[in-house]
Amino acid sequence: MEKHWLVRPKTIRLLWIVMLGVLAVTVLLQLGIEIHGEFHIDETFGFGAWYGLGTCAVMVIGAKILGAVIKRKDTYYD
Amino acid sequence: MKHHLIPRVIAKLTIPGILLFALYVQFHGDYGPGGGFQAGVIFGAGFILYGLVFGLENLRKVAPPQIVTAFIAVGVLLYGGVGVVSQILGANYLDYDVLSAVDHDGQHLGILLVELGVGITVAAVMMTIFMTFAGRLR
Amino acid sequence: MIAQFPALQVVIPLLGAPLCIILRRGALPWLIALLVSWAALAMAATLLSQVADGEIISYALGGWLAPLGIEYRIDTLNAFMLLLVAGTSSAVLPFAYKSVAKEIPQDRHYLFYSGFLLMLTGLLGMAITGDAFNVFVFIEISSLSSYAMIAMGRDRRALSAAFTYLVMGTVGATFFLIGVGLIYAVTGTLNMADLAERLPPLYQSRTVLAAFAFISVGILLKLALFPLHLWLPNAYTYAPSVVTAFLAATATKVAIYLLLRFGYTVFGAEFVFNIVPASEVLLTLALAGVIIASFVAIFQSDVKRLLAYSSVAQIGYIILGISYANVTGLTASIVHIFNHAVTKGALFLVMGCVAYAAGACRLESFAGLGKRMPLTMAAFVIAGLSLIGVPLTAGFISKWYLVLGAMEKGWWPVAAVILATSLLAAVYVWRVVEIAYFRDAPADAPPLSDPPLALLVPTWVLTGACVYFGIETSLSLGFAEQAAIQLMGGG
Amino acid sequence: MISGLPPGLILIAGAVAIPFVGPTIRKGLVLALPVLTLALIWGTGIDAGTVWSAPFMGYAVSPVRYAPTGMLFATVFSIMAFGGALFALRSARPSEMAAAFLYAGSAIGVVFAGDLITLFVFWEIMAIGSTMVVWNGSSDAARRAGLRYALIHFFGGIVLMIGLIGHIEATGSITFDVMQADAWPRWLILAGFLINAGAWPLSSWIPDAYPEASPAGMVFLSAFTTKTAVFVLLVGFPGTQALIYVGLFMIFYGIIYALLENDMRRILAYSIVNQVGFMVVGIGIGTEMALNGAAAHAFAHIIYKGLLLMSAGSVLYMTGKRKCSDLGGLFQSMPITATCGIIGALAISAFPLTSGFISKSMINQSAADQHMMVVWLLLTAASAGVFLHAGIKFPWFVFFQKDSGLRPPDPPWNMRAAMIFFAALCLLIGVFPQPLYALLPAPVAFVPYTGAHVVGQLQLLLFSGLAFFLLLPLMKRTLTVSLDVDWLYRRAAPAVIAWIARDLRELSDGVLGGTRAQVGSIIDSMAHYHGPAGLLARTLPTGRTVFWVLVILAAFLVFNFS
Repeated sequence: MEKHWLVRPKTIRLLWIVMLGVLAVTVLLQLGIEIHGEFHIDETFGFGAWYGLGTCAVMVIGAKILGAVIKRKDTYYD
Repeated sequence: MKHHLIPRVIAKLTIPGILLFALYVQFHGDYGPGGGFQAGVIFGAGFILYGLVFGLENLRKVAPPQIVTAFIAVGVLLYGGVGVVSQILGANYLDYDVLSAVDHDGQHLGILLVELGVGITVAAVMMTIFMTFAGRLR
Repeated sequence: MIAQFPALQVVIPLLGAPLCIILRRGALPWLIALLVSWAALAMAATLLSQVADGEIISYALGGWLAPLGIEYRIDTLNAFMLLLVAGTSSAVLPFAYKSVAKEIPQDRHYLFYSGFLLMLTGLLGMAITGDAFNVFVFIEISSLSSYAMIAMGRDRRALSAAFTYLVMGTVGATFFLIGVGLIYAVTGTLNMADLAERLPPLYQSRTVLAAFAFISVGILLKLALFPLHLWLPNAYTYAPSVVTAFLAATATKVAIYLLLRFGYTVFGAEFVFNIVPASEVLLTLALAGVIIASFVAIFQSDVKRLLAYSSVAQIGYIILGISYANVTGLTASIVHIFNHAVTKGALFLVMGCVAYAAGACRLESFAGLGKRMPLTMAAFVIAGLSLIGVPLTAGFISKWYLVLGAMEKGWWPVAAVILATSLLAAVYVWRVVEIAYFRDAPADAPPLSDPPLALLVPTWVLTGACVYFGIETSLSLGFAEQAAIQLMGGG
Repeated sequence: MISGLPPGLILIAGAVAIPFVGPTIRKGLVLALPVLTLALIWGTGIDAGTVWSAPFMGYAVSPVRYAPTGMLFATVFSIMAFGGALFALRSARPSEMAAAFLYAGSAIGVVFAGDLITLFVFWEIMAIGSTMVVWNGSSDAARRAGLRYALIHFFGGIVLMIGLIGHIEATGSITFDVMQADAWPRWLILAGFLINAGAWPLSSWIPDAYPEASPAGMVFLSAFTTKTAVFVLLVGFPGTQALIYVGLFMIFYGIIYALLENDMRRILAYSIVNQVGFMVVGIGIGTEMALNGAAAHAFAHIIYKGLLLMSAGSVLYMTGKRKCSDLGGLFQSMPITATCGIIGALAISAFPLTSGFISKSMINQSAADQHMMVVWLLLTAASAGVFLHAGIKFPWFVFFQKDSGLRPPDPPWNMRAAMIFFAALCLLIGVFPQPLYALLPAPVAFVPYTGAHVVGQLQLLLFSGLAFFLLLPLMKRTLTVSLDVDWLYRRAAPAVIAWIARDLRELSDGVLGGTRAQVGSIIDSMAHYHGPAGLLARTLPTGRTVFWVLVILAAFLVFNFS
């Protein structure tokens, strides 16, 4: 059986390229649009981008560390 | 007790007296010492004596248990009924004054009937108790 | 005619009892009992409507005026109790016809109904009379007949249950009598209203203190306050279904009425709560009773017994309200007397239905009943919710007022206990529901279905009442409040 | 006349009727009643105010009070009841449908309650209804989780009731209005509300009980309990500062636990806590815009969370599997389910052109307006986190990731229709927010679609997505559960009691047994005292009673004479 077109490696590579392109566009768009934040930090260039990437990394890694402590086999309560 | 002639004769002689005395205590109760309760006990004692001497079987023939239990009820009904009659006549429960035109007579009549009710019930209860206990033994 | 109702209220059941013995054929005794009870209910309702505006009816028996003669004295509380007792008997008697036919041999039916009416007479008499000694007479009438009624249960253990009850009941009644004798010795009167006037100057008298101790312990035994409740579980478990329903709804409740009457009217709130440590004693026993009996109920394996222990706990709630010694607490107690009577009446009728169909009320015999006896179990669930105190049921109203009363005193730990123990109630009700709805009947179980309408209708009438009195509270709460104010006002 | 009817009663009456009617009528009924409710609400209109009062327990209760916030919640509850009923049309048993309608009806009852007593009455009925919905998951696990759920809600009810009675006793008023959390009755009321909102530490009932319900059951469960809690907080405690911190904790608690979770419906359950956290923060900020935002977010959330759970429910219904580690690649055979699930996921992540975008932005903006920088930063981080745990994680692991080999078709027509209906609503609200703004309690001067806002949000979300795929190796699904506060009452408390009980018993029993044996031993020792043959329940000789009689008599006498 042939793989669904969406999961073929070729498509996936294309998707990565498109995605990185879109990411670049969203950041570059900020050159044309002036952002008026309430605080200084949110007026930095590409705030959403670096803040989103950074906090997500923190959350995932934090969850990973916490998980090491609180994860149990899923039959724990049975 | 079939062979004990003397108790049988004496019982036969005294039982009418006991019953008569019971009636005296009953009806004289509102003038002298006595009343329904005592009379009932004495009346019942007469029957119990009969039962002791002549046996439970004979007592049951003379005083069938069903009728005796019914008399318990009849006595209570008489007692309560007098009260209800006085209510029907417009007075409070057990207020005898209204039972006759003259207050005094009303009191007399009322007490007589109520005591009769008490007497009947007590006598019947005594007999029932005796028959129940005597019957248990067999 | 209506003026004679106070006497007729007691006399008609009293005369009905012998009538049952004379007319003992077939269904006649049942019919007599039913008609008598309905008549009593009608009279109680009339009396309640007469005292609704705070008036007090006094009726002198035999025309002898108080304090010489025996007085029947009816205020809101009396009338409310009369309505409760007559109402419950009127609701359970229709149920009795089929249930008694199944549980008691045919040749004893007339005795059963006669005894039932005597029990009714005694309870009505206790609730109506204004004479302390007369109370004792009615206690004996009701107790003796209830011993006999309990002994009629199918199970042989009913005999020993009745005997235990007899011994303990007699101890209670005797204590009561000793107390009445003591106050008679110092006051020379037995009329309650008269006593209320003569006792205050004697408050420091040791005789009066001793009298109070004897009377209250005697009554506490009759009302089955923990730890004096030991007669109750067996008596309720082994008595015939109808008797259990009737006794559970009324007997202990009338005893509680006596406690209120003697506490507030005869001795007076001032004496009971300021001179004697009644509040502390009652509070301690009530809390212990509520907690321990609820726990015990959780672990019962017979549902009738489970409900009996729950009754002990519920009596604890009622006494708790009394121990607050404020109007709200008293209202809570009185309204819970009523609401619990309705609720437990319904639950024990459900037990009657189960016993009729399945023969036993053991927990395991409830397996699969949710599907096999849907209407019966639905009634159990609704009445059970009322027992827990879920909103829109009668039990909620009582719980609310109990907590409100505790808050007024600033006793919020007590409020927390009340609510926490309703979680325990949820657990023991849940145990039954779980087995009925979530466990399938064993494969070899005989087919079962809902009992005939003659049983279902009375059950659902009381179940409906659990909901009705949870929504329309003017009857229960209105009268309870009025009675509480009358009591506190020294009425 | 009919307009005076408490609107919730329509659904409750339906709940009573449902078990007694045939299947055809039932289907018509469950679809018609929510519409009827909606018609009644809007036919009566907001001007009706307090429609009537009645005496109850000596208070004048007003069971029907029309107010803007109530109308908003009742509207979305009716829509939800309709969508849920449509989704459940064929799969739900009559008892489940009845329970769900009782639940939905009482939730609507709460939002129209004009006084605290009516509120409490419906509050408790809601607890019963929802418990019944959980039980209709009809597995043993559902039964046990349902009992835990019921006990927690009864406990919450107790806390609330003590608080209410204390409040009523102190103020003499039963009106349900803005309260200040300044004395313990009000603190208790707040606590009672928060328990239903799923606030930590009593939050674990959500992931514990909800996923045990049936596929359709959880759709209903996700909507009402927590959102009525949001409603009462909104009306009762706006601007209570403590709520900001409670809400923030809920947000991150939800994200972290959802990230660790393997069961797709438990992921969504944690995400309920997370989303309610946003609303609670909004209520805590308490400005007009923040409250508007909280209300709007509740509205939007009910719909997209319903949609997500319908999508998850369809997967469960068609495959019987609920663990991410068992699923994957389903987009190929369930395109409609996958598409709708993705729309729901985008909405929950507040992607532009979806409903979440317009509602969550209001809360964030209000934090900025109040110059709460830390709060704003945390909320922004949380928005990224939502995209991480719900926006990508859920669809990715269920519909894509590895190919599980499962090829189930899309679910039956009614489920598809319900999903499409809700997906359309998510998009409609996102594109045309004006009708939703019109429903909000206060006038709205907020414009969501500014270039700067859209760009900022896109940056945030897309780079979160990047982070997700970059860190994917760290998020490998494992067959695990995560310990939570419920460990305390599911494990620790029984073990401690068992440990004490064991010490009380003979040393020979001291050998460490399995937990089951330990729990058994508590029950044994309890039963030892309380059981049928126990000390406290045994049929004691009459002598024992006489002993107690004497003790009590002596107590009276001794106290009297001393």
